[in-house]
Parts: sequence; C-alpha cells; structure tokens
Amino acid sequence: MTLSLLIVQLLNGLQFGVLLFLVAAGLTLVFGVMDFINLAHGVQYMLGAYLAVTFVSLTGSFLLGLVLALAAALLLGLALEFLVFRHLYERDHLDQVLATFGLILLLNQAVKMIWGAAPLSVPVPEFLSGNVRLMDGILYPVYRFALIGAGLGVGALLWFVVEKTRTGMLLRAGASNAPMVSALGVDIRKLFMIVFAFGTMLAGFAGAMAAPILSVEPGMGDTVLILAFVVIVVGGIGSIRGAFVGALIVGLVDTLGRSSMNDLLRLFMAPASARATGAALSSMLIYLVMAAVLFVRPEGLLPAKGRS
Amino acid sequence: QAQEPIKIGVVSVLTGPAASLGQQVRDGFQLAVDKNGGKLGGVPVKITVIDDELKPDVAVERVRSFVESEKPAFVVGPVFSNILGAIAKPVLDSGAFLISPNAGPSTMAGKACNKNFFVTSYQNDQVHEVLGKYAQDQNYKKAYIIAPNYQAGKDSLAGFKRYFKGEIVDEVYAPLNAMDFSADLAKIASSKPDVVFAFLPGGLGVNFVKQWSQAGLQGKIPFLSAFTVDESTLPAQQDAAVGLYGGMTWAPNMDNAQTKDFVKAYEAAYKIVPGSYAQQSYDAAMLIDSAVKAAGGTGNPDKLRDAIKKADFTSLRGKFKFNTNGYPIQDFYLVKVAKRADGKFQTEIAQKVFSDYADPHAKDCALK
Amino acid sequence: MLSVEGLDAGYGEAQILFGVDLAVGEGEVVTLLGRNGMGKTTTVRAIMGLLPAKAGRIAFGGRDLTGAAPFRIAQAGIGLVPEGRQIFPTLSVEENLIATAADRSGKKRWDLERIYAFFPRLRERRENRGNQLSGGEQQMLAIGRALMTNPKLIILDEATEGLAPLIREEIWNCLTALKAEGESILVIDKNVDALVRIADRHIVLEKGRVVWRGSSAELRSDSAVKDRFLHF
Amino acid sequence: MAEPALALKGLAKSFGALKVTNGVDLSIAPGELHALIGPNGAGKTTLVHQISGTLKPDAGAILFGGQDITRLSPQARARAGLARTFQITSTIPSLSALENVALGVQAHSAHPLSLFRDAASDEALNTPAWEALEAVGLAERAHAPAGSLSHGEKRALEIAMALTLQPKLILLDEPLAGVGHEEGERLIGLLNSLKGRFAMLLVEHDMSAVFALADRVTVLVYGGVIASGAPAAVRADPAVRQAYLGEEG
Amino acid sequence: MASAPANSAATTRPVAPTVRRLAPLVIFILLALLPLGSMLGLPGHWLTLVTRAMIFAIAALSLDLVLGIGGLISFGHAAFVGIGAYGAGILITEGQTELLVALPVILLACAVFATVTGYVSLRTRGVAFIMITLAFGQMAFYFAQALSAYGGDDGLTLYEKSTLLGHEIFGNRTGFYYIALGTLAFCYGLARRLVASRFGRVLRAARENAVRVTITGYDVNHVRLGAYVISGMMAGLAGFLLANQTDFVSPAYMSWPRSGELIFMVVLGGVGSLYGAILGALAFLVTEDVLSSLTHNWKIIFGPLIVLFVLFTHGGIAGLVAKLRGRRDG
Ligand SMILES: Nc1ncnc2c1ncn2[C@@H]1O[C@H](COP(=O)(O)OP(=O)(O)OP(=O)(O)O)[C@@H](O)[C@H]1O
Ligand SMILES: Nc1ncnc2c1ncn2[C@@H]1O[C@H](COP(=O)(O)OP(=O)(O)OP(=O)(O)O)[C@@H](O)[C@H]1O
Ligand SMILES: [Mg+2]
Ligand SMILES: [Mg+2]
Repeated sequence: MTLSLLIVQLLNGLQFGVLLFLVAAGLTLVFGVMDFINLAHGVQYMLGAYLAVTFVSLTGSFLLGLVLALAAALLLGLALEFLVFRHLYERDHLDQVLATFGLILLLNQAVKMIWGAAPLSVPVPEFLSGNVRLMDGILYPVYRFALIGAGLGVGALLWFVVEKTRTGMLLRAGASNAPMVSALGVDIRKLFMIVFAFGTMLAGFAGAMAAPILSVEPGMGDTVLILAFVVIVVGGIGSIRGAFVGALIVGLVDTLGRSSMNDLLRLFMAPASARATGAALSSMLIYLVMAAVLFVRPEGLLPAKGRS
Repeated sequence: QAQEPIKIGVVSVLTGPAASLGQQVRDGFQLAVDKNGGKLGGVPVKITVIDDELKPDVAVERVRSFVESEKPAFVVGPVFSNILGAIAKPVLDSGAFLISPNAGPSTMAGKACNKNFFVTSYQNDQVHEVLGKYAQDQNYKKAYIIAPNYQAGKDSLAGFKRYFKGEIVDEVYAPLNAMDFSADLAKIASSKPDVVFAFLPGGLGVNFVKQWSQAGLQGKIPFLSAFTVDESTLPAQQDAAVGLYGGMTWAPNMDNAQTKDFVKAYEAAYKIVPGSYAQQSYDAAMLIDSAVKAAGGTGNPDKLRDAIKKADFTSLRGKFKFNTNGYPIQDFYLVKVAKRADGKFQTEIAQKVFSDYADPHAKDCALK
Repeated sequence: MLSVEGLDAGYGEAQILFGVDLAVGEGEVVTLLGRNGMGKTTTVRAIMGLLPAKAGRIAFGGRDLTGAAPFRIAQAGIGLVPEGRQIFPTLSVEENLIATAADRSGKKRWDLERIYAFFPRLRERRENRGNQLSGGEQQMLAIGRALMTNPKLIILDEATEGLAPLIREEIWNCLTALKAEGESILVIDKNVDALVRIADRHIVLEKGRVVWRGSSAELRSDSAVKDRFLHF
Repeated sequence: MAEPALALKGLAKSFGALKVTNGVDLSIAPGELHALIGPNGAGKTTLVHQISGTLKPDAGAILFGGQDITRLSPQARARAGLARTFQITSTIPSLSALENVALGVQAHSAHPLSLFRDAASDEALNTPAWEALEAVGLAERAHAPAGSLSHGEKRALEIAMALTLQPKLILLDEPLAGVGHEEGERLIGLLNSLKGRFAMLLVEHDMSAVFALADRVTVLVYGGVIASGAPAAVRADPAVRQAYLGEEG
Repeated sequence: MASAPANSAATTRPVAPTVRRLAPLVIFILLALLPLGSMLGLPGHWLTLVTRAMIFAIAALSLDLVLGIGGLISFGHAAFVGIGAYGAGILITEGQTELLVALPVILLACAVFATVTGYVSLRTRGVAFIMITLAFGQMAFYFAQALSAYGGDDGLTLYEKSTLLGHEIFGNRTGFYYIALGTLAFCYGLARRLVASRFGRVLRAARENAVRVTITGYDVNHVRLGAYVISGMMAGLAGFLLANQTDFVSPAYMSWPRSGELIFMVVLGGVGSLYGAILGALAFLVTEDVLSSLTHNWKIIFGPLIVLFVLFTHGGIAGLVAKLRGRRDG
C-alpha cells in the first residue's frame, strides 16, 4: 500500500467512524445516560433518512429539507416517548428490548408501506458536491469532509452538555436513581422526555446526513444499530468521549481491515486462500476487536465515570 | 363451468431491503395472470403469495406447510439461490413443478438437476460471463473485481474470470451489509485498472454507484456490472448510474411487440419500470399458460412436463428454449443505463455478447 | 407547616401504615420513633410522594400535596436525607451537591462554601465519585445535598447512621442552629438521647400506627416509653 | 502463645494519591473480639475488603491462622473460614431468609454444587440454617424474601449468613448501623454470646457497643493505626478523643 | 449497571408454586393432544408449525437457563443452534446418518465452543457480556459462511435424515412431532431439576448478588460457565432437530437476528420461569404464522401487539398466567 492510499484509507475510516459516531451518540445518550436500551434507535436513523428524502425533494433544498427532517424527527421522538418509552423507564432492560423490538417491526413495515421497498436516495447538495484533490490524482468528496465536520461538532456539543452542564449532571444522576432526583425537586420525567426526543433527533440527523451517500432502504437501520452498539461498548457505555473513540476505532479497523487484509495475508498464504480467509476475517475483524477489548477492559476503553 | 382452479404458490421475498426485487417477481407473475383474465392455459388459477423473508428456515417452514396443505401444481420462485436450496426439496418431493423466475444456481443445473425443476432466467454464472467476455473482447488488460462475501459472490467472480484472461489487480469480497465503499474506491483510484467489474445487488449497488460517482470515477474507468445497475436500483442511483454497463438477457427497450405491451402495462399497473425480475416471472407465467394449454390441464404430470420442456410460448426475450437440465439456452446482451425522455431510468441493449448460449453444467445432468 | 392526616400506605398488597397523623409546625423539631420495621421510612416515603398514599391527606405550607409528584413536593420546600444515603454514584461529590441545588426557602442559607466548611472531609474528596466514598462520607454528602436545596422543612431518615461520634455531635449542633433559624425538622434516629435535647415533640410508631405522642418532657417522664428508647 | 487468628503485616493500599491503608500492622488472637474504630473515611472498610479479598493490597501480607492468604481468591478465603458482613447490607433479595442462610451451609457441605438433588427440601442444609436464623432471632421471617425484610432484619440476616460459614474469623462492618435500640441490644447480646467461638473484627461507630463488647480496640486515622490496646486505655487516650471520640467517649 | 439491583426485582417476580407446577403440565398435555386436533379440522400444517415451535422452545428454554436463571444475557445463542444443525448437516452429507454418532459429536462440539467462548465472555458482565457473546455468535456465523465445501452462504440441503440404529425415525411427521415433544419435555425436566438443585440455587443467587455469593465461598464464574455449557449443549440439540426438520442448514441459523429472536421468545414468555420460554416460543412462532397468513404486512400488526403486550403486562406470559390464577384464587 502506498502512503497516499494509506492516507485516503485513513480518511475513509475516519469518515465512516464519524458516521457511526453520529448514530452511536444518540444511542449512548439514551442507553448510557438514561439507562434505557432502545433497539429502535436504528429505525429512527432510517426514518431520518426517509424524512430527508421526502423533505429535500419537496423543498428542493438540502438545508431546508434537513431542518424540516430534524423537526419531524424531534416530533416523532416526542410522540414515541409519550406513547411508549415513558412507560418503560422503570422496567427491566429486557422488557425495553422486547418493546423496542416491536417498534422496529412496526416502523420498518410502515416505512415500506409509505415509501415503497425500492431503495431511494438524496442528491448531494450542490454547494457540497465536487471533490478535493489530495495528491497524485486521488480525489476526496467535499460532502464527506462536511460529514466529518458535522460529526466533530455534534460530538463536542454533546460532550459539553453531558459533562459540563447541570442538565448533564441531572441526567447522569437520573440514570442511577431517578426517584431520588425527583425527590430532590427535579422533574426528571420531563428531562428524560427532552433527552429522548433529542436522541431521536440525533439518530435522524445521522440518517439524513447519510442519505446522500448511502442507499435509503427499509431495514437500513438494523446493521447500523449493531455497529452502534459495538461502538458504544468498545468505547465505554454512556460516555460521549468513549463513543467517539469507539466509533473511530470501529471505522478505521473495518476500513483498513477490508482494504489491507488480503495484502497482509498474501505475504504468507497462496493468493486464493488469502482471499477466502481475508474476506471471512475482515468481516469478523470488528467483532474480534470488540471481544479483545472487552476481554482486557470489560468496561470499555473510556468508560463513563462510575460505570466501571 | 365450475372448473377446479390450478393452485400456484409464488415464493418471493417481500420483507427487508430485497423486497423490491421480490415485489417485481410477484407483480410480473400477477400481471400475466391478469392479462389472461385470471386464467392460465384457459383454467382459472389460485395464487398464494408466500414471503420467504430471505430466511431459509422461514422459507422452508412456510413453503412446506403450503405444499402439504394445498398440494399445488406449480411453485414459482424464489429470487435468491439460498432460498431455492432450502425450498427445492419439499416442493419437488410433493410432486409440484418448481419454476424459478430468477435464481439459477449451478448446483441444480448439474448433478442435482431435477425433472420437475425449470428456470426461466439463466444459470447464474452466465450473466457474469457476459461481462467477462465483453471485457476480454475489449482487450482490457487489468481488471478490479468486487462482489459480496457469499456463495453467489464467489461464483460471480469465478464466472467473470472464466472469459477474462487479463490481470486481476484485486479481487475483493465485501461484507454483505457493506454500506461504505470509499475504501474500495480509493483502492480503485490508486490502482488504475482498465476496467472494474462489480456484482453488488440491491442496496450494495446503490451505495457503490452513488459513491463511485461522488468519488469522481464516473466516466473515467469503464464500469461493468451484474445486478448492480438495474431497474430495481436505478430509481435510487439515478444520474449516477447513467452510462454504466450490465449484462442481461433482456431490457425494457427490447425491440419486440410483446415487450412494448408488457412494459406499458407494468408501468401503468405498478408505476415503475419493470426489470428482469418482473420479466422472467412474467415469462414463467406464460410458460405455465402454454404448458397447461398443451397438456389440457394439470392432471397428467408427464404430459405437462413434456409441454413445459417445449417452451412453446412467446417470451419477452423473443426466442427461448430449454436445455436438458431445465435451464434456458438463449442470447445474452451487454446493457447500458440510460435516462428516458420521461425522466425515468432504464437499461437498454447495447450489444449482443453471446448467441444461443447454454450453461456448461448441463453436461453433468443425467436428464435427457 | 407539614400536616399528615389519616395516612394509609403500603407496598403492593401489604398495608404498612394505618391512619398515621402527624404535624410539624414552623421552626419545630419533631421525631419519629419506633423499632425496626414499624413504618417510619414508609411514612417518609409517602410524605415525599415516593409511595402512593392509599388514603389520607398530606398538606405542606397550606397547600394540599396529596398525590402530587415527588418533585412538586420537594419544590414546595421539603428536603430529604433518605435512608441508605442514596447519593448519586456516578457523579462527583461536587456534582452531587450542585446538581439539584436550589433556593426553596428564599433565604439561601446554604451554598457550597458553607457545606464544605461544615464537612471539611467533603472538600477533600470533592473530585471523587459518589461510589468511591466511605459510608460516613456518603452520609455527609446526603445531608449536604439536602441542605443545598435550602428547604423549609428537612426530613432526616437515619441521617447519622455510620457517622463517627464527633461528626454526629456536629450534626446535632447543626440541627440546633437550624432550628434557631426557624427551620422545621422531621427526624428519625436511633440516638434518642441526643434528640430529646433538641426536639420539641416525639411520635412513636408501632406496626404502622401512632401509639404515643408527646413532648420531650413527657417522654422523659413516661417510664414505659422511656425504657424503650432512652439509655438512662 | 497460639498462632493469631489474623495478622496483618505492613498492609498498604492507595487510591491514586490517597493512601487509604498506610502500613497497618494488626493481630487478632483466636476467639478475641477486636474492635476497629476511627473517623469516617479512615480506611476501615477498605481494610475489611482487603482481608476478605475483594480488594488487593498494594503491599504487605495477610496471615490467616498462620497461613499467608494475601493472594488467595475471596471464595478460597471464605472456604478457609473467613466470613464477613457488609457495611451496606448485602443479601440475595429474591431468595427467602432461609435460603440465604442455607447458601452458606451448602458452601461448606461435601457437595456444594450437586446438580440434581432438590435443594429446598434438603434437611442437611435446612437444619443448620434454621439454627442460625433462630440464633439471630429471625426464625419467624424464615420464608420471607430477604428483599422485603426491614433494615434491621437484614442486618441480623447477614450475621446469620456469616455464622453458617463455620468461621474462624468474622469481619463485621458496622453491624449495628441502622439497627434500632431494642434490636441493637439483642444483637449485642448475640455477639456477646458468640464471643470465644471464633475471632471477630468489629468495625463500629456505636461506642456503647464497642466498649461493651471489645477485648481490644484499634484506632485507625488516615489509614494508620494511632492507638491499640485495652478498651479503657484507648478510651482515655487524648489523641483518640481528639480525632474521634469527642465528648461522647 | 448501576441500577441493576432495582431492576432485578422485575425479573424475579415470585410465581406461586402451584402455577409453576400446574402450567407446564397443562402445556405438555395440550401439546400431546394437538395431533388429535389436526384430525378434528385444525389445518394440516399445524403439526409442522408446532414441531418447529417446539424445537425453538428447546433453544429458548436453554437460553432461559442462562438468561433467566443465571442473569447472563447471551446474544449469541443461535450459534449453538447453528453448530447443532451444521453438525447434523455435515455428518449426513458425509454419509453418516446415525444419530448415536451425530449426537455425541454435536454435544461435544457445543460443549467445547461454550467452554472456550464462555471462559472469555464470563470475564465481563451486563452489556459487555451481551456484546461479547454477540461477537462470538457473529464469528461462528462468518465461519459458516466461509464453509464453501458445505454450501457457504447458500446453505446445505440434506437429502437424508438422521437415523437411529438404521431406522428412519424422523421420516414420519407425527413421529417427528412426538420426538420433538419428548425432547422438549426431557429438557424441561432437566432444567427444572437443575434450577432446584444446589447448583441452581447458587446460580440464582449469583444473578442477584455475585459478591455475596463469592464471599460465601463459591467460584461464581465456575458455576456460570457450567450453566453456559449445559445451555449450549441443549441449544445444540435443538439445532440437530431443526436440521432434520427443514432438511436444510444455513449460516442464517446463526445470524444475530436469530439470537435476538430467542431472547424475545424468552422475554415474551416470562424470564426465569422456564415454562415461560416454551410459551414464548410457541406464542412467537404461532402468532407469526397466523398473522403472516392474513397479510404480508403482518409486522404492522405484530409490532404494536408486542409493544402493547409489554406495556400492559409484567413478567411476560408466565407473569400473566400467574396473575390470572392469583386473581381467581382470590
Ligand atoms: N420495598 C418493600 N417491599 C415490601 N415490603 C417492604 C418494603 N420496604 C419495607 N417493607 C416492609 O414495610 C415495613 C415497614 O418498613 P419501614 O422501612 O418503613 O420500617 P422502618 O420503621 O423505617 O424500619 P427501620 O428502622 O428498620 O428502618 C417492614 O415490615 C418492611 O418489611
Ligand atoms: N475506589 C476508591 N477510589 C478512590 N477513593 C476511595 C475508593 N474507595 C474508598 N476511597 C476513599 O478511601 C477512604 C477510606 O474509605 P473507607 O470506606 O475504607 O472508610 P471507612 O473507614 O470505612 O469510613 P466509614 O466509617 O465512613 O465507613 C475514603 O476517604 C474514601 O473516599
Ligand atoms: Mg427506616
Ligand atoms: Mg466503612
């Protein structure tokens, strides 16, 4: 592998990681901070993408469409919270898993009925189309740089809110002992509702941002959901910094693994078997990394304080 | 008259990302039946649509209970080879005819061929061979080839290499759920092959093609593909796919009357441009129509089989005949994506690559 | 200030409290006494709205708070030091103190500085997480946290459990000072000897019913009750 | 002199910069009830954790009946006869009080993990369990789930559980915390009656209990021992009064 | 998880002993009578459907043993089902159909896989355990996908079924039904005994308070590993039956959604009650079948149904049964 290729692959890994981070951030907020396992986070991501498809084509403007999609995602989050989630906060994790699985079935099917089964897409906005030249003829899409930037911005904002503000403290406190927070005079339910809706909006944001580069199709959230869980477990549950680091690791490992596993194995294997082994291994790679991380540090790389 | 209807099961995937293919199979078949006034071969038909969910064990369970309770004369389906492998045994054991409108695995073309199994599409390898042959004919020297990491993916790249004799700069197996191909695209950009061959069905293809165009590769490197740019993915790929090549036995602009009627009727009924999935399924219905007519019903399986083997129907492809193993012998084309005047996208025939092409596995089949 | 009338409450099918009446006046210190498992904590939980009352009325500062959510009751000006400390394990000491801080009495007597001055040990451990504290340190934190809401009435449920004798003395002194400032206090504690000095009135619970009530002087003179709760 | 039941030699433990256990030497004779007192945060619980094996010391040695157990796992120490109670009550909430106690009996039986025999009707487990419950006055609540017991009852249950481990030494971390006056008296009576059967290390802030029970007292301040000896002597020690006891002693 | 103790209350809801004994009895009697029902007009495919449901019930039961009783949420349990299925599939493909050869091989393979992965996984707790078992499940999945000799991703069709001493015991559909029922009853009895045993008591106790159990003198991980291995073998048995029922094995049997479905069955049925897992599997698969025969958009009904069920009941179907009975008893 040449140096320039390596740089591009690192950028690719970074960008993939950032996309994962956008999904994982909402998940870790709701899961880590509020101690709620929301399997429906993946379908919320999918809905964000579909809403973007609709609103972008309706308004003809990416930015306007994005804003409308976010608003719709927020509303959807509030509705879901009101109808389903608030009744599950005090329930067992497994009850949450089962109920949110029901939501996955419902929303996946609803999306298929509303938007059809065929993949859809959103065009890359005009002002972010085009490429940046990175040495000897290797181009890198501007939109992907924008995506990286958006991810970093969201990450910084979230970290600040959760770690540095009183709202963040109350959230963390509420996760471990909600009745006590309430008994000290804070309306924890309202707080949870806002955070939950915000988490949904974040998932929607990730979906909307991914729509111009990925195919928008029913079930697109299911793979992402598992990857997002891998990310937050590797990084340390409930920690925004952890999710960020975990996302970068997963993004880089997956990207670099896929692009260099064959070359690596070919050093000491016949090309045909290197290919076969390489393909199987690179699929397994992130799981191997996760198992290794958890074996050495069961609480993840950068666990939230107090969750070790 | 109170005629006993022919029972037909249509097994197709209607759940998950692949559902858009499955819907074409279901709708193409239904269109043919509707066109015939709810009858095939003059006999009313009762169609049961079974969603295989792309899960082999679910498919087996549903199909088995269907054949056990309904005793159908025909089962049409499925889209994917791994589902075919799962349902073939219960269907064929029940004595029904199994007509595959899409999946054409090599296993069932050779040793494991069955007298009651027919394919109205092609043997899977052939489509990939079309592109290999074309790449060879163009005298490309270096090819970058990519497919998903599963059996059909491996068969695909093997098929391409059967005819392409140049250098393979890289042979890549992507995860089945890959979303982001930027790593592969970077590799392509840096290794500068003469041609890229991809087998990336469904959402994989949408992602790849969009990112291909965003990476600025469109128009720079010839892009040949199988099941990567077709009518099921074009609505999402749109302009990003225009000018890309695929291999097929048919395209919506095929120059014959039956195709014109079919495309028009399909678009009117389902609001999308039909792809090969719909076309092959439509042909499957027409095949049944001709056979039932010739055999005078479904009462005599041997007569029915002989009638099916004759394939005496007007295929949307024009000429069509069966090999001894139940797979077709037919022409294959290079197709190219184009934007129609009405703004929709479709594949169009670019050139013929094989004539009367039979799959190589037929020689392993004991049937005569 | 606080008045509870005819309170019935329990867990699931099991009724624990039967018609409990109690009142705490402005600037008054009242104790709730009784053996283990007699329903003291249950009473407190019901007052705070953490446990639904099956019957009865709870009012505070003239407002009916029966059936209100816990946060409303707390916002009305009741501060709780719960049994078993219940500090927030994932928050640092300082975060524990400021997360729910408020000024509910309108006099803002307590801030971080005053808490740290009162419990120097907490200042030393301010960066530590709640679950890294020793039992006694956690107890100090729970008291500090309740004071930081500047309540009109403070409820202390076994607030001196696990505290060293010196610190316990400090707490009693503090309660005396608070009382002097006009704070109302409802306290549950096994160190009745000390409480007799500070408290105005005492209420004894047995199997969820009030079986005795009276002033400190009456407690000292009632030999049956005295034997049960006092050392001398 | 007989081998001490427990001996700590230069035990040390830090959390970051904080030295929580600072070169502690301590020796408890067989059958002795040794009280460990000190201000909040002095490191008493941390010391108990190290002895029972749930925390690893940074340096020093722990000798149990003459045997070095510094590197043994907690479960191995328990099997060797080292039992403890927790400062924050720790029972198994959904199991009944009886089952909680039987769990301890079972651990010391010949087949602690046999796979098929019904455990609930196993008299070999139940009889000793009943005895332990009776000893702490919990027999009436035997079938109540431990989670529904009141605070004081849970404390008693913890002691019953420790009793079944056929201990040579019991570590008691604030057994009287949250226990009412009347139950406290009974618990003190119980501990008194158990004196001599095994050694006990009692961590407690209730001075009336400490001075009623202890054979010897050690005072820990900032992780170090500042005084150790007979109760009366310790009580009179001005340093101890200043650091810990205040007026009350 | 910080709030684990508070949460565990919901999973350990005590079920009245009479229900615990009576409910499974009723279930097994009804199951034994079902083939008669199909003579009386129940659709013919119900026999197949319920056979499949009982096979999944075995897998769900095995999961409940670690999940419900041991508190270990294994998100890779489908791997064991897959190993069992592939064991049968590969042996049959290689011409070895004898059950008395296949079963020991499969059970051993499952035990080895469980021991190795369990040893690593049990270092972690809570969500980390969920995810590390997922990781091992996925590795098994990708491994099966790479098994080109046995069909790779396309799966493997079995042209024969397993035999017992040369007899084709799986050939007859009703016979298969009763074999599945018998296996299920056997596994249930085994699990019941295990839970009631000393071993089971320690396992249950460790779920709620591992520190306490350790301090009492048990090696908690040792006990958990034992349960994990037993559970894995039981799931492998289900896989063996599944392969023989579908005449087909595929990597899809091991994919993570499959592991997820097993968890849903257990939770739906009621965690930790064992017979709940059986009810959960039956309810899940039968509802799925009934609804999907009504409409292809059945998930739009099934999804909300699940949500409503969780919102309005506690402790799954078993909890519901216990509550209804409790109400009737007064
Ligand atoms: N969560 C609960 N579920 C069921 N019963 C409970 C629960 N909490 C307490 N109880 C029961 O309620 C009764 C009263 O308990 P409460 O905690 O109010 O007593 P208390 O007077 O505060 O005792 P202590 O001095 O031990 O704290 C006890 O019998 C106890 O067993
Ligand atoms: N994990 C930890 N990380 C950092 N500091 C800790 C940790 N655990 C305990 N400490 C600190 O070590 C000191 C000793 O704690 P320990 O619990 O041993 O005190 P103690 O003597 O039992 O006090 P108490 O009488 O209040 O129970 C305390 O200041 C505590 O804050
Ligand atoms: Mg209490
Ligand atoms: Mg302590």
